[in-house]
Amino acid sequence: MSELTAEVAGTTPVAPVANAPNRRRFRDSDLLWSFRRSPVAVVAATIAFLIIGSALLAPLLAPHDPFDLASLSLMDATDPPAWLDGGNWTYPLGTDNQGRDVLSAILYGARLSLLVGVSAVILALVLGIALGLAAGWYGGIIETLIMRVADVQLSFPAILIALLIDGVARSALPRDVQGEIAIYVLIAAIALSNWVHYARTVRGSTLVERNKEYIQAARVIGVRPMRIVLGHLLPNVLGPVLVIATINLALAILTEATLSFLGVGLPPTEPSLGTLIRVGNDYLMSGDWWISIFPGAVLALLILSVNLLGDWLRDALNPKLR
Amino acid sequence: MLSAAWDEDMAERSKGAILFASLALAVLLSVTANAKTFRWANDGDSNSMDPYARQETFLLSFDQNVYEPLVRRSRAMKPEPGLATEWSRSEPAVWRFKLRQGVKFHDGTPFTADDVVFSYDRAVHPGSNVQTALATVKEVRKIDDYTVDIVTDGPDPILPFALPTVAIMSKKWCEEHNATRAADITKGEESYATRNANGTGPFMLKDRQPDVKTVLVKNPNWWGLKDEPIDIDDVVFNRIENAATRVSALLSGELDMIYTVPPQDTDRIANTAGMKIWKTPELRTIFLGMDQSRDELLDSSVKGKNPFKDKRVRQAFNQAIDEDPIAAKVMRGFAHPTALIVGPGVNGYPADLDKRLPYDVNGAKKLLADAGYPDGFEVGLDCPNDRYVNDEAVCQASVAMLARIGIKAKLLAQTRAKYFAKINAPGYNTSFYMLGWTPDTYDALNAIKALAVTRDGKNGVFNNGGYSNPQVDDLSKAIQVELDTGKRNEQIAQALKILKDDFAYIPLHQQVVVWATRDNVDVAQTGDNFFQLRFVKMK
Amino acid sequence: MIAFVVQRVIQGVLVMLVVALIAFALFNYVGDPINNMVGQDTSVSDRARLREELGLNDSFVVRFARFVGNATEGNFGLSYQQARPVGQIILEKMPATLELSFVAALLALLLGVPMGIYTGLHRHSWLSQTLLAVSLAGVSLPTFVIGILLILVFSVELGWLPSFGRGPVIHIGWWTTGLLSLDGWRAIIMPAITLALFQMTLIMRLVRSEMIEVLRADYIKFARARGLTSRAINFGHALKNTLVPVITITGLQLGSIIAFAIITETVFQWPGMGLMFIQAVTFADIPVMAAYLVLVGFFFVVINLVVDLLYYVVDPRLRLARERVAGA
Amino acid sequence: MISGAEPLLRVEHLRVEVPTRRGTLVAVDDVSFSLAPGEVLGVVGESGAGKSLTGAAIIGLLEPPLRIAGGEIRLNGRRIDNLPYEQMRRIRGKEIGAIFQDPLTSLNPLYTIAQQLTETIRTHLDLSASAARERAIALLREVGIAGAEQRIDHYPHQFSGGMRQRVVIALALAANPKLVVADEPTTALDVSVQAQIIALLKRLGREHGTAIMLVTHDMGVIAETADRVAVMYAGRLVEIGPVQRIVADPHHPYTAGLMQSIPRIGERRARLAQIDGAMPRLTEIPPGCPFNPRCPKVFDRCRRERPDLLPAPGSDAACWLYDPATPGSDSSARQQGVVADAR
Repeated sequence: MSELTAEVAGTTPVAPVANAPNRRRFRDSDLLWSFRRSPVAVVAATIAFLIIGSALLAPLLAPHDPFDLASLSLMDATDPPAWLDGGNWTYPLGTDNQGRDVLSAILYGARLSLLVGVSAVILALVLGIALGLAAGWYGGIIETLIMRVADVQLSFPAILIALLIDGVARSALPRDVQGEIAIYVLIAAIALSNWVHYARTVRGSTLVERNKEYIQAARVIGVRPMRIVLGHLLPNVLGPVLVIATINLALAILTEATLSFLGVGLPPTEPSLGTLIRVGNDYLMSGDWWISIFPGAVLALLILSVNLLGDWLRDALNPKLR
Repeated sequence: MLSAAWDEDMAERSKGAILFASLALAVLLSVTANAKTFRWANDGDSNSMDPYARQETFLLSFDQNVYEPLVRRSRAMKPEPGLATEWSRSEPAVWRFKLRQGVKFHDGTPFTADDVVFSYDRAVHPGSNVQTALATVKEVRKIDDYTVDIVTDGPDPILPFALPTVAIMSKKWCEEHNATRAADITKGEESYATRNANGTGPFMLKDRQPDVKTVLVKNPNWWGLKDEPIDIDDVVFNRIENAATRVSALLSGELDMIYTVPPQDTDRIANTAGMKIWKTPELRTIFLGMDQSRDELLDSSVKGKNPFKDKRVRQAFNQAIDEDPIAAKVMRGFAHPTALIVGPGVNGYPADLDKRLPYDVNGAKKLLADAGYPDGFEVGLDCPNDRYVNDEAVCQASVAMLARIGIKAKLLAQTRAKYFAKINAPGYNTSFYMLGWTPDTYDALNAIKALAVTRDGKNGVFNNGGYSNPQVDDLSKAIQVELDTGKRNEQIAQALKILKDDFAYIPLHQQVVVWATRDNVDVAQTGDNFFQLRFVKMK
Repeated sequence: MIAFVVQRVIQGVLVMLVVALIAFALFNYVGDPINNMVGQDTSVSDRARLREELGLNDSFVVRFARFVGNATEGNFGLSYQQARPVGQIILEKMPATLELSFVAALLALLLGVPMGIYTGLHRHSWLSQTLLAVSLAGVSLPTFVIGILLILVFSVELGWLPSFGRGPVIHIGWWTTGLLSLDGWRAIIMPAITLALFQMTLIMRLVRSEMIEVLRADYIKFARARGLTSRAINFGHALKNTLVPVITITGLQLGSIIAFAIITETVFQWPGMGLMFIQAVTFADIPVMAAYLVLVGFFFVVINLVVDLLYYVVDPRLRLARERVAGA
Repeated sequence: MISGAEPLLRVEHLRVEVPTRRGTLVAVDDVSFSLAPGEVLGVVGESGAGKSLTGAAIIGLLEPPLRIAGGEIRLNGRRIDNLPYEQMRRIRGKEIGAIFQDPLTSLNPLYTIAQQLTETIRTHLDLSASAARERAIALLREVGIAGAEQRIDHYPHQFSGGMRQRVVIALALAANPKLVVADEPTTALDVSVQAQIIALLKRLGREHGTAIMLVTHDMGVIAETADRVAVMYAGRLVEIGPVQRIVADPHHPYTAGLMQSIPRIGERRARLAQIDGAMPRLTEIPPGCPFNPRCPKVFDRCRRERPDLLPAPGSDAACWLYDPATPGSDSSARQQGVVADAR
């Protein structure tokens, strides 16, 4: 049936110039086409775009600057959202326990959370895939070494790793620089505690793919191993990794909040989305639900859309799933 | 005193002690159907049933339902007769105690002076953490079976104030179970007394799952039953560390009482049918401290000098922080603004001094300008985020207020183990910090000696800012030995006034003890957060 | 095969040693337990003496060596907080965590795999789309919020389930179990759901992704061409090939349940090792933390070994290769 | 065309379409042919000519969005192109067997050969497990696998490519189907094994009276195996007839071109003939005869009207050369010309 795929694929218009039977398809046009056709992807994309966009434009969109402490008025603390009694439109979604406008705090906080979450996931992905491929491809001592490092790594929850890195960083660096490194410590800590999932998954898939024909064929015709691994092997092991990556984004953002609790994360006066939720939790019982629920909802929507987009992208990109 | 008849009856039964205990339990179990079980929860747990394991409020409070000190505290937090019926100072440095007769330990062993001598000896040896309560005690002498003399190193007018911390244990029981020493972690020895108990108190230990659940049963032979009948039969204590879960457990009817209650949840509990909120000012005072010892602050933009050494800067800080909105909004009204480092209920508290300087942003800015910091400066503020009520939130509020006078305070909020490691001895590694203090002896001297006296390793241990004022040091020594209470209180007031005028600290507020119960429950709530089960009534 | 297992056990011990070494390097930064242990008025010198006697001033290598020395005799020292042997505390707390993790893992598998299969088979049905979206909610809401919401609904409002604790437990030797009583099960439902939600979503999506890929394979097309029933194809041929790669990923995920248990146990006051660990961190109770980390390290080594063994048992291609190598 | 008795398989005006962004494309256009019991029909053409799709349509395994848009497929006189899934499923394997190209991926790696064989047998034949196993072992022996008794419990990866294809054939014949659609059965095998598989197919066809629709682009295999040949180009049937006639005397210029490209023993020729240009994409099929851009004998009518299958001596060809109305249409003479001046 391989001929079938060729036939159907052949239907995609090839650039008029290249009339030769050139199998190079216009991926983007294909992508765009399947994107428009799936409503879920469109809705997810708009939500994600809205949240990420408004987070990046926080300084322009936010009615207040939650990080400018002088502007906070404690007397307005825990005001309910505007449409409820006791609320007013200067604070559309109400205020938190410090008098910070929840809407503005969400925008600024989302920016921080995205910065930390996304970079941590990317770092973890790169690290995990590299080590996973190395382990799966070379096997033997290298595989054992990497897998045992992974075991060691797994037994340390992110919290402890953060404490270690933070401690080392704080003692190694002069005091004034320490403020800036908080973000990098966070990203490193979260990434270091997550790369193992990717590494093991990639290794598992590499073991399976490694002895498949198309890899052996590439080997036979003398393609350089690195080229094989990255060019041929990687795309085929990306499936499950993408699944884990999109889900771990949520985990990364929430881990940042737990680390902030330990005094390792971002300063409490500049709360991230995760910290807003954590602090808000103390008010869930007291009826000031909006302090935690709105940021939680935004985070949930963000993760939802990112994951749905991830699903669609993985299906669209995977030629076998055409 | 107890009637003679009651004594003979006890004497016969003492032989089958273990049999007796199980018999009592069997009786109770069969009667459980309509027996009153009081179920309650706290965020902490008594880390050990050994009353000397740690000098920490909850452990002392919980264990003293099973064990009793010679001198206990009344509902008004004043010393009252416990296992000692009366005491007097036979010589300036000797206190004589008359012991209560006819008292039995839970296993039936009679209580005598030997137990007191043994207990005070055990309390000052390694493994015990309550030795500071007996810091001034030189020797404990048994005069006869029911009289004991305590000799102090120099006159100690407030020894009875310190004794409620040290409960009395049974010498025989400890020797039988080789628990003559509290568990000494450095030696790695475990002690039988950690998980088992044999006190003289109103309740007996029935089942102990550390950090999970502990069940106490009423002691049917408690010496105090006649004067103070105990309404409840057994007590089930659960540890629930998470505030939201703890409040839910109360609202769902699984518990009859909980504390601590987060201030922000009190409205919801109060408005729920069948629930009641109890509150009273706590002896704990929360304040901000400033490093006045170093020539250059560890964590500040100011180089070459220490701004906090300038009184005007300290005053500016004092007047820039408006305690009223903090008390009203952050603490939801559960805080009593204060200008001193001790609050009402503490012995020697001078109420007239307790007026804060007015909140004055412009005045503060002017002071800063006069001191040479027209556009303020940067300083690192250290705070705990899980030690005092809404501690991180109070810090954030203060940082926001300081920002209005140009002070850029970088807040570092950490969990308590890391926090205290940073700001406490030996390093005192902080420039600007939050601290809370409850005087163990309920006497102002304890606060002054710990917080304001010049640091010398023994005193001023928690003077993390390194405040040093010879006048205060002299006053502290005088108060230590002053026998005349009137004169002593005057000296305390004088010391506190110096601290206030010198702005040694930035006092914020006394916390308010908040408990929550079902409305059919009546409890005795005191400012020291000491919860005595014997006062609990359940309709 | 035996040689393989022995080799892995040796590696496991090595891993635990490394874990302990790193743990002690870490303990310089977890704060100072002394302040929590002694009374407020203890003098600075007494505090210094206690710190010296506890060996907190030694270099972490020395403390590591001492820890390993004692550990080999089964002595993990006393907990700073409870002044009780750490070994005893862990034995008390372990059953709670293992039972909770087991029930959560079961839940995650029993729900995750079938849902994964369904959404894999019927990719475009509306039920699949809703399942995919709803399951994501489980992942994106923080464990803490999910826990509290469950308590609010089922304990406070409806009063059906206890809001905290493990319910009555039955002692079997040193093991305590809550699974033999109705109240025990009522207590475990909510924590298990909270813990399982994240894993279930992950397992479902992995099974779905793998199932979709397998359904495109030639042997499935050939099976259809042979007129086999849909059931035989989907749940025989397709499912078996789907589960092989999923096993390793799931094995790993279930391992991380133990790490996840920390937050769930805190919310539901579940008396397990996770809660013990968090209390140890906030108290800087070093012996407890060290023992916990080494134990979790041991768990992961075992889980990874089991997963790798399972891999060979399930996939004949690897099994026969292994035997031939072993045999040759 | 072997006339007379109702053919085993009759395909009339089969039309397979696929909706794409650029409108619906016709992958198989108005194909009609029939297959008698025991007969081997070769279906040949370049890849993309629609031969595999025709096979898939017959088995009823067209994967969406491909669908049968017109025409009928009859097996033993009964229409099978519009049956509900369950009824079609019962036919597959029982009455129509299938053999795919790549033996390495056709067998489930996690099932033993025994499991896969007995499963298929018991799906269609009412046999007990042991009887099914007996039959499976017999099948394996029949397809030439030595030591079938032991090897039946092995896994696919323990067999060579050729042996696996034998197992695939055994599977295809498991329920004794009357028709087998083999889609490029030998393409993935090396030449020596190819010959064995071809010989095996022919033998089984004869012994079981199984008709075989052999889809391939290898004219050599067709010449050796098929009784009749159908040549497809751009989704259409351009010529169909007995293999000797087609090989010796191809009528349709495209068939002639194909014949030129087969190396023959004993023939000395520097370069094999090649047909210039490429088969048009489904989206760019020219009007008239689809082959006209590459056809050496093209004339204006070819570019305008689409030729139907016209009877030509010995075989039918869809080419205006054989339309009696075409002036000087001496089909045979013209045909000679085609062969001579093909480059």
